[in-house]
Amino acid sequence: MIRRELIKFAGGAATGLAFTPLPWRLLGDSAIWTQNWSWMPRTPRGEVGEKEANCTLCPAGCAVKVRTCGGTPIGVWPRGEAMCPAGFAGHTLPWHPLRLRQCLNRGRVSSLEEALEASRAAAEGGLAVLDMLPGRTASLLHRVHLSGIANARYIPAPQAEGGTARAMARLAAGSVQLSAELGRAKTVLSVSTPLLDGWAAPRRTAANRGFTLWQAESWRSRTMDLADSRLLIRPGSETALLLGLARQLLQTAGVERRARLLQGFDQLQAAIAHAAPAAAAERTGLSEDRIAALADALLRGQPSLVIADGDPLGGPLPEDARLAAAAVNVLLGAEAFSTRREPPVPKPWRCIECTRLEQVDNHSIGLLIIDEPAPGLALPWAAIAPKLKPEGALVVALTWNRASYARRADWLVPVPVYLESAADAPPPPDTGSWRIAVSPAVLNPPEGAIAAADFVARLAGAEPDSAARLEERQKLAGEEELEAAPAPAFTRILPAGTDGAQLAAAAAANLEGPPVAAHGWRQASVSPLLGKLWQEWDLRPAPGAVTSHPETLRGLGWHADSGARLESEAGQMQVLLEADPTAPSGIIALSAGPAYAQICEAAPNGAWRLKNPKVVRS
Amino acid sequence: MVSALDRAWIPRGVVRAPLTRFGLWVGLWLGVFAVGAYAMYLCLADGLFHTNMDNRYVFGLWIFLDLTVIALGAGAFFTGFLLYVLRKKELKAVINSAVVLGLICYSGAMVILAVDVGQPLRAWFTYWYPNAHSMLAEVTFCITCYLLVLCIEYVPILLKNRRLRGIGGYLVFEHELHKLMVVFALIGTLLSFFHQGSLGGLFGVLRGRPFAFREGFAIWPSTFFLFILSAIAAGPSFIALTTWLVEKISRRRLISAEAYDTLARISGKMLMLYVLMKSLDTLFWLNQTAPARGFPAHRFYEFGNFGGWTLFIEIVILGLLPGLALIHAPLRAKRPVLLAAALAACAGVTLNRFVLTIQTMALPTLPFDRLMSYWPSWQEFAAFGAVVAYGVLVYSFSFRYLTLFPQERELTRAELMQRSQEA
Amino acid sequence: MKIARFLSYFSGLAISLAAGWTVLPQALYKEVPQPASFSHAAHTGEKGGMQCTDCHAFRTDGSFAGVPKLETCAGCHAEPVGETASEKRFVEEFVKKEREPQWQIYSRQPDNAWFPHSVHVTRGKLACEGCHGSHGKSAALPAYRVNRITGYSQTVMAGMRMDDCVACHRQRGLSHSCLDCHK
Amino acid sequence: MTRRATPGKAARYGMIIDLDRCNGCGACMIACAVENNVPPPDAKATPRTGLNWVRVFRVETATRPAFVPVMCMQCGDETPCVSVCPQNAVDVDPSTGVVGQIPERCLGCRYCMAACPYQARVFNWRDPQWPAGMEQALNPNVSARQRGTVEKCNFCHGRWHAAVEAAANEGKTGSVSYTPACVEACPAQAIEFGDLNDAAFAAKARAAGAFRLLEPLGTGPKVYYRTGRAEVRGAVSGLIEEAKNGQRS
Repeated sequence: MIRRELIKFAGGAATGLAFTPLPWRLLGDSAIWTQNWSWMPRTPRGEVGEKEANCTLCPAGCAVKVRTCGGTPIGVWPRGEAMCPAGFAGHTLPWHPLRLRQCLNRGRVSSLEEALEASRAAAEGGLAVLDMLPGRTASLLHRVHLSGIANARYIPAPQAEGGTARAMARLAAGSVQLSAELGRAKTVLSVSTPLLDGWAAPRRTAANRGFTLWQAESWRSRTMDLADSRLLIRPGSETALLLGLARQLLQTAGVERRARLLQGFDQLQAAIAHAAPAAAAERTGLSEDRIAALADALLRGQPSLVIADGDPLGGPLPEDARLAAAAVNVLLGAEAFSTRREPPVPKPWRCIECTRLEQVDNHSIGLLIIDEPAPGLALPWAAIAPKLKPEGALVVALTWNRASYARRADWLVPVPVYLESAADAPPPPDTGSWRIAVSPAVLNPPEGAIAAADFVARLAGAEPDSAARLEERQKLAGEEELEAAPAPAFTRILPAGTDGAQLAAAAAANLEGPPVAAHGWRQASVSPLLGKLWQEWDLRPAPGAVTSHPETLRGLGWHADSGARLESEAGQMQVLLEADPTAPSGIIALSAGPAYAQICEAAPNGAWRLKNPKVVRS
Repeated sequence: MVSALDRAWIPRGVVRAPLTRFGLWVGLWLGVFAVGAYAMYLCLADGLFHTNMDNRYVFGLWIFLDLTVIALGAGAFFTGFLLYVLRKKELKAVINSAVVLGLICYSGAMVILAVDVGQPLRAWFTYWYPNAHSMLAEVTFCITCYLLVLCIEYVPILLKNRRLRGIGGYLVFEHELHKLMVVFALIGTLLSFFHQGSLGGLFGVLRGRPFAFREGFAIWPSTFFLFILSAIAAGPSFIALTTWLVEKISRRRLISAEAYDTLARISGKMLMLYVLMKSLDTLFWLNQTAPARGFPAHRFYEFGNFGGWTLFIEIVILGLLPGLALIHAPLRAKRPVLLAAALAACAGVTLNRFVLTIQTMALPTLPFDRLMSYWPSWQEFAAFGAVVAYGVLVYSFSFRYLTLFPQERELTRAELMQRSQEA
Repeated sequence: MKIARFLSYFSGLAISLAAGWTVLPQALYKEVPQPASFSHAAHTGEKGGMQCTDCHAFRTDGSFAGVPKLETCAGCHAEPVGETASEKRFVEEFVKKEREPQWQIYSRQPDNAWFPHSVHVTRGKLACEGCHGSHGKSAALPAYRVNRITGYSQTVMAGMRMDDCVACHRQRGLSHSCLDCHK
Repeated sequence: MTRRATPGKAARYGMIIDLDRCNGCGACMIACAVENNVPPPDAKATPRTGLNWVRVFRVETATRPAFVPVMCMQCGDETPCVSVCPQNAVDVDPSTGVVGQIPERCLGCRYCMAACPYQARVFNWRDPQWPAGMEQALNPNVSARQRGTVEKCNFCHGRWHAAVEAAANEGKTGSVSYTPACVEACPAQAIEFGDLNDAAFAAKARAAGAFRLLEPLGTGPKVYYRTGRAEVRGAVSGLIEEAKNGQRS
């Protein structure tokens, strides 16, 4: 009986509720709630402003404007010029998930003072600063401050960029700095260099680039896709191609006459003697006619130039390939090269000389300071490690992130990143005309971050004043009159370093191990947003992707579409194996990323290589 | 106590399985339901990434099964129509069962839909801000209304229960309601017609998808009418199949051979009509509609597994053959033939729904795009399992405690008498 | 049919109707205190003589700055101007300590709504009171009540909803599409 | 680059994309994501579940590959997605011609995605998430979308709003002009944005070598493509005749 009454009561209550606003309000409010979930981010509110800046994430130093809301950057947009995809996500770098925000001593949270103290103690064993992005004002300041410390060295990272120009400078008498000016070239041969994808400033390589591009490479890179003529060569045959090309060029009357004026012509000729057309064709996999056509195009489309720098993350090309490219440039007259004028240095700054990494004695560094200001810079650890003292050497990484040197360095010290402090970009590789591309400080750096130059200054007992010094230099640059850079008289250049026998041997050398074409997009690690290009779409290869022809993968016993570990003698990295029927067979294209630098070694000829690589399924 | 209660609710004159066995049966399906409920929770609380659907396969397993289930549930309205409007008395034997099946299919489909959309809390927007041009709005309205009709149709079956009819007033109410059944059957038929059609129209109107797009009559593409036809063709077959299945599981005879024959005959006739119309439509589409929109017919059938065989199987093997078997009286008199043909008819409708949902999603429209495959995640299977389990449970309880097959009592009595005579 | 048989039914009906119309809608909201007390009336009107835009200013780019920051208040109230205790407290607690008061904003619109003040005020010449009512004449800040489910203030939920925008736009023949106001 | 539209006088915004200029760098995709607060990919995101309002397809041809940016085509005739939405979450703005997708109204049924032949619509399969702190860098002119809703390109309507607001501030009742993010971002200047009611721009869109994607479908896209390469037109346009010509060349 009671149960029945209760049911009636409940029935009445339910009927009543339907005639009150409550159920309808609940229905409406719950729907509005789905539009206002507490875990959804709120967009910022505040005044929207704009600041002029330059992107300092790479040497291109593109002119940008930074949009801000309430003082926080909310976007970077081009200021008249072109920008690369990474530039548009550059303002998110301060919040990168891998961003280093505290001093870490072997994983333990520590303080800047402690890091300085430990560094001072270790500096007595011989101090060296390894600059991963040379050419900035901060790089100059390192040299200024190091001049106050005994037995200190400044080591610029041997960059992939400018490799050909540097090889030419080495051929040249004196210490002239050279620069390949894409803007002046009509025909360009790029040998295994990502010429249109990160090598030069985006504004030069976009549409209407103004030159005809021949791309010689062993896999279908993005530059290869965009090139006017594509030369798919066998891996490691760059030197053979260039020497074969030189031989073709020499058969042309005018060229030979010019070449005969060269001192050291005999050596070059000796090298070329081994590069018979048939041999070059066989090594490269191209037909003799194709090489002849290339030579013809380079001669007809003057000014023409050859770039053989290699990939910034896959490593430079071997020294002999760079020298051979330099020789070809000389034969072509090198009209698109100009002497490079470095941005000015205030007179009172006393800088110590640069020491090349290969000039550093083994076991001679007691304290190594690595300055890694921007994402995507890489140098094989195997090239650095032998230089350290076997015992008691201390490695301090002044770095933006907790990934790249975290396993190697004893101390990780956070530095301000792009837009967190005034900084400048190093001079770009593709032009001899210079400018100082400065980005101002828009955001505050995290508590405990210190500019790398200021860290070294404090080590030297000097005032940390990098911001003021940059301003000083900027002011000086504004006052300097720019002079037209004269084209050097290359016909008088002596190819002193050209050892014909060595070149010939390199051209004929056998390859070791599976042919790995390592490549990388340096800007890939600027922001997780860039994952849209490879994770949420397949426009670019994902970092760590190994792409190969299905047959080739099968031949190696590797299984496509599976995660795996790539192991070498130096270490291991996670890779994803992908089969691509359009890929050239016999090649393994590895989208390297900075992780690659941790597992490869620097060969005596300067190229990076994997020693005994293995793929292990994970 | 429990078993006494159980006995008190079981209709008079029928035999039901022991309570323990029924309990085991219910427990089994409750288990299936629980797993599916967890999967549904994941999708609702966490997001639809738990499914394997993606920006290409925006509709996955669920929509395909929704469409199938609703097509098969069409037996409910069509039987009601035949019984109450066209006065086919022999169908009284299955009408209650058909109503319960319909209720299960439609309510299950609604539940699945609620999980399948990204923002179920906003589902009522469709009623408040409807887009009159949208087939989906039409579907939503018709299905909700029809579900309401099915609930009303279910009430008399429920109230006829031995315990409930004891309560004063309920019997009167039931009686009054029953008199109105003709009206509800008509309303139900109308609503069903529209939403079956709109479900077909759902894909037929996709003018951006030449594989699905059909021209038609007024605002309705031809698939609108084909869906109605195929649903009413498969509906009676499905009722025959389920009744047979219930007979096997419960080990009882539930309906007479006549009833089977009627169901099969109707199904067969409708199927033949459907096959004819479908063939004409297909020919027109392949030769006229699709090429006019820049898609020559062969382009649809040059992708991997989706060859022309789907078309052949759908129309000939699972349409024409069972149709012929079902309209031929001597053939359908053989129970295995009848059942096989009914099964084939249901499978044909299922394949048709598959082609229209999954294959439409799979075929690329952009000339530089490629075919992609899709396999549902366990959550999708489990969620569907939950709906099946829910259906089995509702049906099991209805079968045990309500009178779903009015002929059962008679058939049982005859069987008992026969057995006692034999003894 | 005796009424008594349905007594429990009707009592249930009456109770839920009463509760549903009075208590429960109120229970949907919770009150959040403002960080400090403030009298618009003391600033505007004859006594204060200030205009709305003196504090609720437009920025140079035309965007509306909304509730003023502490520096605007501190411009006049670096030291107490009057003698009220609440002003004194405000100066001590916020101005002196340079602590930005976290005002609850009655008319804050959802993130997905785009309401440009410049279009409505600068170009449309609408008066502040048209939407904000007599808020500018209030002697004390009314209670800030926030909907427990939606998270929006009662002011927005009661008179500044989409329907209210749409009604006004329709009246003026200005509505085009959703994207007019949604961002 | 940017054409003018007069409020009161309806505009029909459109784009012309030069496929011979596009170098497939992806700047438009990133700039779009930054402008429109599209979250970075989740750890498990794939090209099939990803959120991209514009996607650059790499299309193999008989010669070298072409890159084809595909965004919402803002279809003008018989817009396929508008008529299917059950609750009016999609509409065409008569004053701009932009097809609007309102996530707040969206039920997440994805019917519009099935209807779109260009696959320009994407679904929020999960809650959007930004790395800690990065939400400070969101664009204030565009709100973030919840999971379970559909989103797509709307020709950067946040920028249109900003332009309208700025114009109102200056007391202008005349014209507003704006540039979508991808147009501003493209380093090759491959994308041109303008008003198709403007005779000069419309003529450009109809010039020789210009075409629209899947034109026979009759959806009336307002995004035009152009290329001087027959093989690209053959591989991209979806026109049978063009495809044959492309193979011949």
